[in-house]
Amino acid sequence: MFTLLETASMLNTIGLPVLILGALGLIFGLILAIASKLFEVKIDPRVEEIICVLPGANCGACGKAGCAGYAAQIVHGGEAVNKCAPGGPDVAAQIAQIMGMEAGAMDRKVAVIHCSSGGYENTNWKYSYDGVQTCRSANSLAGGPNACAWGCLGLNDCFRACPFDAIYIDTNGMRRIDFDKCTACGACVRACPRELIDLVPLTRNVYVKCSSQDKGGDARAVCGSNHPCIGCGLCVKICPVDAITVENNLAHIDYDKCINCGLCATVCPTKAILDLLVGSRQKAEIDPESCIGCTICAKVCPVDAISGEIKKLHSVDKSKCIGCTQCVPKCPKKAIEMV
Amino acid sequence: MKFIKELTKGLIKENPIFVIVLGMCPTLAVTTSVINALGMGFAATFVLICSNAIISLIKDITPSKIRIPVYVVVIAAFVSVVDMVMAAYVPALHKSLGLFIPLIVVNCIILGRAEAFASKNNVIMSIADGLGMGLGFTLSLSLVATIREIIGAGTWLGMRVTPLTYDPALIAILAPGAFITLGLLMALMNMLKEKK
Amino acid sequence: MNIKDKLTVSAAPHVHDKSTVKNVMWNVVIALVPALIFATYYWGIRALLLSLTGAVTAVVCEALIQKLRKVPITVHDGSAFLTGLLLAFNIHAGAPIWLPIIGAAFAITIGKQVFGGLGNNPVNPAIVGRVFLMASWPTHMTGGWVAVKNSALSGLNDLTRIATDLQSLSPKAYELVTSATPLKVAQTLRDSSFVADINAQAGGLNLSGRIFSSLTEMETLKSLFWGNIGGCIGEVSAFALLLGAAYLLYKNIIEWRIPLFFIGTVFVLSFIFGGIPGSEISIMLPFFHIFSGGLMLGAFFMATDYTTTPLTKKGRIIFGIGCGLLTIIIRLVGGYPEGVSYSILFMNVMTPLIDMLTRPKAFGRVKK
Amino acid sequence: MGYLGQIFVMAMTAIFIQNFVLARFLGLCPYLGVSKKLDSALGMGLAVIFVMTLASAFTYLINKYLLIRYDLVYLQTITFILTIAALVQFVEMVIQKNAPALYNSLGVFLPLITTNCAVLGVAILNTTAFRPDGITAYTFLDSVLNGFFSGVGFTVVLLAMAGIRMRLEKAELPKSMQGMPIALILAGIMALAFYGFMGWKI
Amino acid sequence: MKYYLKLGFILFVFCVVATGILAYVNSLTAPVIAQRKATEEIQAREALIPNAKFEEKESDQGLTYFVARDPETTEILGYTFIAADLGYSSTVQTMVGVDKAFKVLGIRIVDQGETPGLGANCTLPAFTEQFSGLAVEDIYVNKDGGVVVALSGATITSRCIANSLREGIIDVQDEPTEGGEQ
Amino acid sequence: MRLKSFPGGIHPHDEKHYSASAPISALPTPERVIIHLSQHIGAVSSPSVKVGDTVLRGQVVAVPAGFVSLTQHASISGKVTKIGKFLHPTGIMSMGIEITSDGQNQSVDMPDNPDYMSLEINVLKERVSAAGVCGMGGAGFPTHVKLSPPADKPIDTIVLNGVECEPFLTSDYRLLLERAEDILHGLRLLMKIVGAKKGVIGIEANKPDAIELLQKLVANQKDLEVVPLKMQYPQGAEKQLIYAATGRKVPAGGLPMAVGVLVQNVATAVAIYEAVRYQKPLIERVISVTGSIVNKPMNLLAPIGTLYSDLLEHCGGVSAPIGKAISGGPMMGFALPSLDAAMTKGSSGLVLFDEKTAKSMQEHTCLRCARCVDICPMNLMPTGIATAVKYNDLDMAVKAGLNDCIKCGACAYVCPSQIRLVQWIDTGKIRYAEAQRKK
Ligand SMILES: Cc1cc2nc3c(=O)[nH]c(=O)nc-3n(C[C@H](O)[C@@H](O)[C@H](O)COP(=O)(O)O)c2cc1C
Ligand SMILES: Cc1cc2nc3c(=O)[nH]c(=O)nc-3n(C[C@H](O)[C@H](O)[C@H](O)COP(=O)(O)O)c2cc1C
Ligand SMILES: Cc1cc2nc3c(=O)[nH]c(=O)nc-3n(C[C@H](O)[C@H](O)[C@H](O)COP(=O)(O)O)c2cc1C
Ligand SMILES: Cc1cc2nc3c(=O)[nH]c(=O)nc-3n(C[C@H](O)[C@H](O)[C@H](O)CO)c2cc1C
Ligand code: SF4
Ligand code: SF4
Ligand code: SF4
Ligand code: SF4
Ligand code: FES
Repeated sequence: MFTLLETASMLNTIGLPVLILGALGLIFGLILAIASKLFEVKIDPRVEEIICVLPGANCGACGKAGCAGYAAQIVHGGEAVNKCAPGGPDVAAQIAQIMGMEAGAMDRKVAVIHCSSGGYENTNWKYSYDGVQTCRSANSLAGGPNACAWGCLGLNDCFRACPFDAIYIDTNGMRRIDFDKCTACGACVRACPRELIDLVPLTRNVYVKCSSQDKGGDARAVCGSNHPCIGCGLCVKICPVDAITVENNLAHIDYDKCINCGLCATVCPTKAILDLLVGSRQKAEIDPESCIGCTICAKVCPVDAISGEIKKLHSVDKSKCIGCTQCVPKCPKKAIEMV
Repeated sequence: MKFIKELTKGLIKENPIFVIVLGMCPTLAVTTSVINALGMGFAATFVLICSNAIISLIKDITPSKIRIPVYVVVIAAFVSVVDMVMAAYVPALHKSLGLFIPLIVVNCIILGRAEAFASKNNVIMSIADGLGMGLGFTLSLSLVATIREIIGAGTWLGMRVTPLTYDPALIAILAPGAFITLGLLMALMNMLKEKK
Repeated sequence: MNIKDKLTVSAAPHVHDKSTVKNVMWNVVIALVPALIFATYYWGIRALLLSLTGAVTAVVCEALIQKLRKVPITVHDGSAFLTGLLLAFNIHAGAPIWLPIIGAAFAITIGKQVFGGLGNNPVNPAIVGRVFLMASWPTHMTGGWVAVKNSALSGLNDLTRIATDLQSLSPKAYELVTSATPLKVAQTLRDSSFVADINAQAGGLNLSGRIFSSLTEMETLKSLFWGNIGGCIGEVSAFALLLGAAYLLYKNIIEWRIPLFFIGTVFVLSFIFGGIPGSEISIMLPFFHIFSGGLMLGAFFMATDYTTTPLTKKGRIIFGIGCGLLTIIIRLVGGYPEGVSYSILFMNVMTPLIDMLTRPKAFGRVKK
Repeated sequence: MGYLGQIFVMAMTAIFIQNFVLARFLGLCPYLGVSKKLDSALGMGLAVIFVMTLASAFTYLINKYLLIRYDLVYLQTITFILTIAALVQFVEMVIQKNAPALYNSLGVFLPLITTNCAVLGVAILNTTAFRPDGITAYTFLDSVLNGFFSGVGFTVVLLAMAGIRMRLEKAELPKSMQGMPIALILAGIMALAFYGFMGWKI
Repeated sequence: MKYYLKLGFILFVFCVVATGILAYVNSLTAPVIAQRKATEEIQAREALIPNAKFEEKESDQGLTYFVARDPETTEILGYTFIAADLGYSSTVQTMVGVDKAFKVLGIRIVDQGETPGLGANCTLPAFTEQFSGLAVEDIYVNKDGGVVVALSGATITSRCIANSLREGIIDVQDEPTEGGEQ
Repeated sequence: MRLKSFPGGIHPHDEKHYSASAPISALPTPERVIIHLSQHIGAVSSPSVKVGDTVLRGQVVAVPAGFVSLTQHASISGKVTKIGKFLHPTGIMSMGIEITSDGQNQSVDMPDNPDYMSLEINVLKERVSAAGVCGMGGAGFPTHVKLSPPADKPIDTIVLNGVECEPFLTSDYRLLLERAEDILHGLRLLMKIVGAKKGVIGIEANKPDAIELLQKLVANQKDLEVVPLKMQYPQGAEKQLIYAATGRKVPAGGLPMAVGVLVQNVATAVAIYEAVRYQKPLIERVISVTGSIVNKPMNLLAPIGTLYSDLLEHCGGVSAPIGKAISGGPMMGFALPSLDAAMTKGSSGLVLFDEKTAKSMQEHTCLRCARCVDICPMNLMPTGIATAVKYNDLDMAVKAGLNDCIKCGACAYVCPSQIRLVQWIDTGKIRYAEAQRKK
C-alpha cells in the first residue's frame, strides 16, 4: 500500500524517465517508420528466403555464381528449382514451396570414374614423370605419363576437388567414391583432365569402367589394369533392353534404358563392365500353383537358369539366376516373383 | 523430455562459444579469473532466461518490422537491472567486469537466441533454452578462465594451486593469452571431433 | 611396370642453380657463428649453452609436431635450428635455462607449426617466441643482465669510467649507469622528472647532458661495435653481426633493401630526434642508435626472414622503412627501451597488405 | 601541447595503444567473422568507422543533454542501444535508396554492426574517458573523433587480419587449426605485436 | 500512416514499461550504491587515521584533501587525500594518510588498471606497507635513489605511485593554512 | 663499355663448350624422315600427297590451311609410306607424313638468282611464303605473316636475334661464324621487305669471336649495327632483346611491331636469303646435338624430319644411359618420352642428360624468398601465380601475371624450394584457357 506521498515521489522518480525514454522510443519508431516508407527499396524477399534454404556450400553445381547467384536466378531468371545437387530433393521442394510451385522429380546421381587403372602398380608407364603432382599438369607433358591416353593419371585431381570428401584413396592407391557422401556436385567431373568421371543415377549399378577409344588390340596392350573395353560388342548383343551402344571402340550404357540386370557384366571378355549388385540381387522364384509350364520364361532367361519340361512345373536354379528380372514380365500367369 | 533436450543442447551440442562461436568479446575479456567468468556467466544466464521468457510471451504482439528494436529494449532492460543490482551488492565483481556488463546487450548470443528460439517457441521451452545456453556459456567461460588463471596466475578461484616455485606465465591472463588459449582449445575440440 | 628404364619427362626448365632450402638455412646459421663466438667470449660458456639449448629445443619440438601431424619430418633443413638459435639470441646470458626452452617451444608451435610449418607462418617465429617471453616473464627478460667478462678487445668501457665520478655527484645517476643497458640509460635520460632530480642532486650541474654525451662518445661506440657492453646474446657485437651479414650478402642469401632501409631510417631519424632535451645534435648519435640494441641482429637476420617479409622490391623498401620508423618511435617514446622485435613483428603482420599494394606491374604494362 | 597535438595523441591511442579489438576486446565477432576476404573486411571496416563516428556523436548529445541533465545515467545502456539500433537502420535505408552501389559494398554489413560491442562500447567509453591530460572529460568533438579513430583502429587490424587469412587460405594448415582456431591464434599474435605500442608517452 | 503510428506506439509502450521497471529498480539500488561508495571511502580514511573527524578542503593546486582532527581537542591528527598519476597502462589512484609531520601513516590503492601480475601487484600489502613511516624525501623508488622497493617488473607503476604521493604531500604541505605544525 | 641488358634475369652455366668448336657438318641422308604437319604456330597444314606417292627433295607435300599456316616440303626424295600420328618434338603425338628415302636424294630445281635484290617486294614475300619459312628461334611463327604488318604499324628496325641464350645450344653461334655474310644478306632482305631503315644484330657477350666478325663486316654500313649484350638469360626473348638492343618497351600483350620492331632469328635470316635467292624451301637446318654423355657433340645440318635417334647415332651415341632427352635447350625445351621424335623447323638442339642429372629435386613449400620475383624478366610474381593456380584461384593468378609470363623458366631455375613454377604457371594457362572457353 502506497501512501500518497510515496506515490508522488514514485511519479517523480519514474515518471520523468518514462516520459523521456518513451518519447525517444516514439520518435525513433516514427522516424524509422517514415524512413522505411521514404527510402523503400523493393527487393524480392524470396531471394533471401531461398538463400536461407540453400546449403551455402557455394560449390557451383548449379552452374551459377554461388548460392546467392542461384537464388537470384531462380527468382528473376526463371531458373529451375532443382539444380542444387548437394541440397537434393529436400531443398528443391523447399525452394519450390517458396516459389509456389511443385518441384520436379530429381533422381539422385553419384559420380563414377570410368577407368579401372590409375594406381602406381596399376598403370603402364610411357615415361617417368617428374613434376607437379596434379593430373592436369601431368596430362600436359607429352600427353601424360601413362601409356593409355584415355586412362586415369592417378594424381588425384578429383580427390582434391571434391568439396564433400566423398572420394577416398584405397590401399591400392585407387580412387573410390563413397556414394553416401557424394552429392553429384560435379566438381570432380570438371577437375578430371581426361574426362573420366560421369554422373550416374544412384539406382543404376552397372558401369563401364573404361574410357579407352583405342582399338581392341591397342587398348589391351596399353591398359594398366587388364580390364580395357575392347569394343567387342558382346554386351550390346546381350543387353535385353538395348541400353548399350559401342562407339569409337567404347561401350556406353544409356541409363535411361538400363534396368540394372547386370547381364553385360557377365559376358564382357575383359571384365571392363563392373556390376556392383552381383550376388546381391533378388532371385526369381516360380509359384508352383500358377505355373502352367509354358517355357516362355526358360526361353528368355539369358543364363539358362530356368528349366522344366513343357506343361510341367518349371523351376529356377538359384545358383545360376543372376536376378535380371527378364522372366518376370514375360510369364503369362504372373507366376514369377523376385525374392 | 523436450524440455530436458532444450536444456542440455547448449552445454555441448550447440555450445554458444565453441560451436556457434558467438559472444567472443566477453569470452575473452572476462576470463582472466574464474570468479569473473562465473559472474559474467550468471549475469548473462539471468538475462538470457528473462529475455527469452518475455520475448516468447510477446512474440505474437510484436510486428516483425520493429521486432529487433523491441527485443533490444527488452534485453537492455534486463541488462540494466543486472547492472544495477551487481553494482549495489557485488561491487568488486561489478568493477572487474566493468564495461562488459552493459555490453551483454549486444552479446550476439542473447539476441541470437531471441531471434532463433524464443520468437518461435513457447515460454517453458524458451526458458529451458535460455537456461541451457546460459549454462553452456558459463561453463565454457569457466573452462577458459580455469586454464588462464592457473597458467597465468597460478591460482584457481583465487587459491594457489601450483607449487610456489611455479613462475606464472603472465601472458595467459593478458589479451594475447586469451586469444591463444581459446584458439588452442577450439583446435583441440576439432581434433577430438575428427577422431570420432 | 618397370618405370626405371623409361626416360624422365618433366617440364622446362631442366636445369637448376642447385640452391636448396637446407643450403640457405645452414648458411644463415654459419653467418651467426661469429656473433656466437663473441658472445661466448664476453659472457662465458653460458651464452653458448643457452643458444644451443634454444636451437636444440626448437629442432626437437619441430620433429615431435611433425610426427604428430604425420607429415614428413624436415628438421634437417635447419630452419627450426635457426629459429631456436635466433630466439636464444634474444635472451640475455643471465637468464634461466628454461627460458629459451619454453620460448623455442612456443616459437615453433604457435609461431610456425600451427600455420603448417616452413613457409606458411605469417610472422617471424623467433620474434613470436621472444615477445611471448617478454609478456610472460618480463622480469627474467629484462632483469639480471650479466656483466661482460672479458674486455681485452676494446678500450675502457666509457660508461663505467664516468660512473666513478658519478658516485659522489648523484647516487641515482650512478645506479642507472652501472646497472642498465645503454638504451635503457638513454631512455631514462628522457624522463624529465628523473633528469631534474639528478641534475638537482648534482647541484645544478647538467649531469644528464654529460651522461648522454658520454653515450655517444667514440669510446662507447667502440664498445658497442666490439660488443663490450650489456645486452642480449645476439646483440653482442655489431662487428660480429656485420661480418655474418656480409657473408649473407655475398652469398646472395639476403637482399640489401630491407637492412639498408631499416638501418638507414633509424640512422636518419635518430640524427634528427635521437637526442635528449639540451643535448647537442651530433653525428655520433645515429651511430649510437644503429650499433646498440638488437638493431644489427634484427635488420640483417630477422627482418630478412623470407617467409614473413614482402615479396616485392618496393614492398621490402616499405617494410624496411616501417621497421626503422617503429623502432625509433618505440625507443624514443615507447614503454620499452628497445623496439626492434616489436617493429619487425608489426611489419610482419602488415606484410600481406604491403604485398598486395605493391604488386609489380608486368614488363610493358602501363601504370594506371 | 596544442589541440592538434592532443588529437594526434588520441588517434595514436585509439588506433594503436588501446586498440579496440586487440587491447579492449571489443568487436571481436566481426573481427573473427568478416576477415576471410579483404574486400569484405574493407567494407566492414568502413561501415564500422562510419557508424562509430555517428553513434559517438548522437550518444554524446543524448548523454549530456538528457541523461546527465535529468540524472538518468542508469538508463544509459537502454537509450544508447536504442539510439544505435535506430541509427543503423536509418542509415541503412538511406544508403540503400540513394547509393545502391555503396550499399552493395558497405550496406550489407550495417545490420551486423547493431550487435557489435565496439559501437556500444565506444559510446559508453566516451562518457567515462578523459582527455590526454587525464582530468578533463571528452567534449563533443573529442567523442566524435574518438569514435572515428577507434573505428580506424578496428579497420586497421581487420584489414591486416584479412590479408594474413587470405594468405593462409593458400597454405597447408593442419586440419584442426582451420577456421576459427587459426583466426584466434593470429589475433593473439597480433595482440602481441601491438604490445610494442604499450606504454607510449607521447 | 496509421500502421506506422501503430509501430511507433508499440515501441513506445515497450520503452515505457522497460523504463518504468528500470526506474523502480534504480530507486531501490541507487541509495545502496551511493551509501556503499560513501562508506567505503570513509572507511578507508578511517582505517588510515582512526578516531578522527574529517574536514574536506581543496588545495591551491586543486587537490581535494581531508584534514583529520581529534573530535575532542580538534587538534590536527593528519591529512588524507587521493593521489593519482598515470602508471603503465592506467591512472593509479592511491589514498594516502599522513600524520601532521607529513610522515606517511599508510596507503591504499583505490583504483588501478595495471597489468595483472605486474603492476597490479601494487595493491598487495607487501608493497603498500613499506610506505608507512616514510618522509617526503624518502618516497622515491630505489632505482631513483629512494627507499621504496619497486615491484619487480613494474618499476613504472611503482614510480608513479611514489611520485604521485610525494607530489601530493608536498602540495598539502605547502598549503598556507596547514604547513607544518599548527 | 657497359653491356646492354634488361631488368631481371639470371646467369645459368652456359655449358656451350661441348659443341661450340664443332663446325657445322652435314648429316648423310637418313633412311626416313617425318614431315610434321604442325611445325609452326597456326593452322595445321593439309597434306597434298598420298601414301605411295614418290616425292623429290624440296617438293611440296602439304599446303597451308589458311593465311597463318605453312607450306611443307619433302626434305629427302623417296616414297610416302605413312600419313599418321608421330611423336612431335613437343612430346605429343601429332600428324605427319613419313617419307622413306630412295637413296637418290634428288632435288627439285633450285635456280640461282644473283640479282635477287632487285626483285619486287611482292615477289620476295611470295618466295618466302612458298619456301615455307617459319621462325627458327623457337616459337615458329610463319615468317610471311610477320613480314606483312598492317599499314598503320610501320616497322623501322629489324633486330636479328643472335643471342642464343639457352645453355648448351650452339647452332646459331656456328651459323654466325660460318654464314655471317648470308645472315647479313638475309637482314638486308628483311629490311627491304618491310621498309626498315635500321638493322641490329644482338649477340651475347659470350660469343666474342662472332661479335668481332660481324662488327668487321658491318664496319662501313651505317644502317647496320652489332650490339654486344650482357650475358643474361633470357636475353634472347623477344621483348627483352628489343629492350636491350633498342631501349623500346613492347607493351604487355602487344607485338614487337607496336614499337616498330621486327625480330627474327639469325637462322631464319639465312633461310629467307636462300628462299629468295635460290627459291630453296626450308628443308634443312642446323641443330646441336650435345650434352655431357654424347660421344661426339656436333652441330649438324640435317634435313627437317630427321629422327632424333638418327642424329644421335651419327654423333656416336652416348657414353652412359640416357636419363632425359630434351628437344631444344634445357631452359625451355621439351623432355621427350623417347628418341623417336622427328625434328621440325624450330628444332635447334637435342640435349641429353645422364640419369643423375635427369632427376630433379624435391619440391618444398614456397619459402617466399622472393628470388623468383626479383629475377622475373617480365616483372611478375611467379610464386604468386603458382600458388594461386595450386589453390585454384585463377583471378589471383591473372593479377600476379599469369598471362604475361613468357615461360622463360628463370624463376624455376633459381627457386631454392625447387618449385616447378613454370609447370604450375603452364597448368594455370591451360585452366585459364578452359575457363575462357566456357564463358
Ligand atoms: C605485457 C606487459 C605488461 C607490463 N605491465 C607493466 C605494468 O603494469 N607496470 C609496469 O611498471 N611495467 C609493466 N611492464 C613493463 C616491463 O615490466 C618492464 O620492461 C619495465 O619497463 C621495467 O622493468 P623493471 O621494473 O624490471 O625495471 C609490462 C610489460 C609487458 C610486456
Ligand atoms: C649492402 C648493399 C647495398 C646496396 N645499395 C644499393 C643502393 O642503395 N642502390 C643501388 O642501386 N644499388 C645498391 N646495391 C647494389 C646491388 O647489389 C645491385 O645493384 C642491385 O641489387 C641490382 O638491382 P635489382 O635488384 O633491381 O636488379 C647495394 C648492394 C649491397 C650489397
Ligand atoms: C625465354 C625466351 C628465350 C628465347 N631465346 C631465344 C634465343 O636465344 N634465340 C632466338 O633466336 N630466339 C629466342 N627466343 C625466341 C624469340 O623470342 C623470338 O621468338 C625469336 O627471336 C623471333 O625470331 P624467329 O621468328 O625468327 O624465330 C626466346 C624466347 C623466349 C620466350
Ligand atoms: C635470411 C633468413 C633469415 C631468417 N630469420 C629468421 C628469424 O628471424 N626468425 C626465425 O624464426 N627464422 C628465421 N629464418 C628461418 C626460417 O625462414 C623461418 O624459420 C621461417 O619463418 C619458418 O617458416 C630465417 C631464414 C633466412 C634464410
Ligand atoms: S566432387 Fe564428384 S565425388 Fe565429390 S561430391 Fe561432387 S560429384 Fe560426388
Ligand atoms: S582426375 Fe581423372 S585422371 Fe586424375 S585421378 Fe581423378 S580420375 Fe584419374
Ligand atoms: S614467371 Fe614466367 S616470365 Fe617470369 S621468370 Fe617465371 S617463367 Fe619467366
Ligand atoms: S623462388 Fe621459390 S621459394 Fe622463393 S619466392 Fe619464388 S617460389 Fe618461393
Ligand atoms: S560479442 Fe563483441 S562483437 Fe560479438
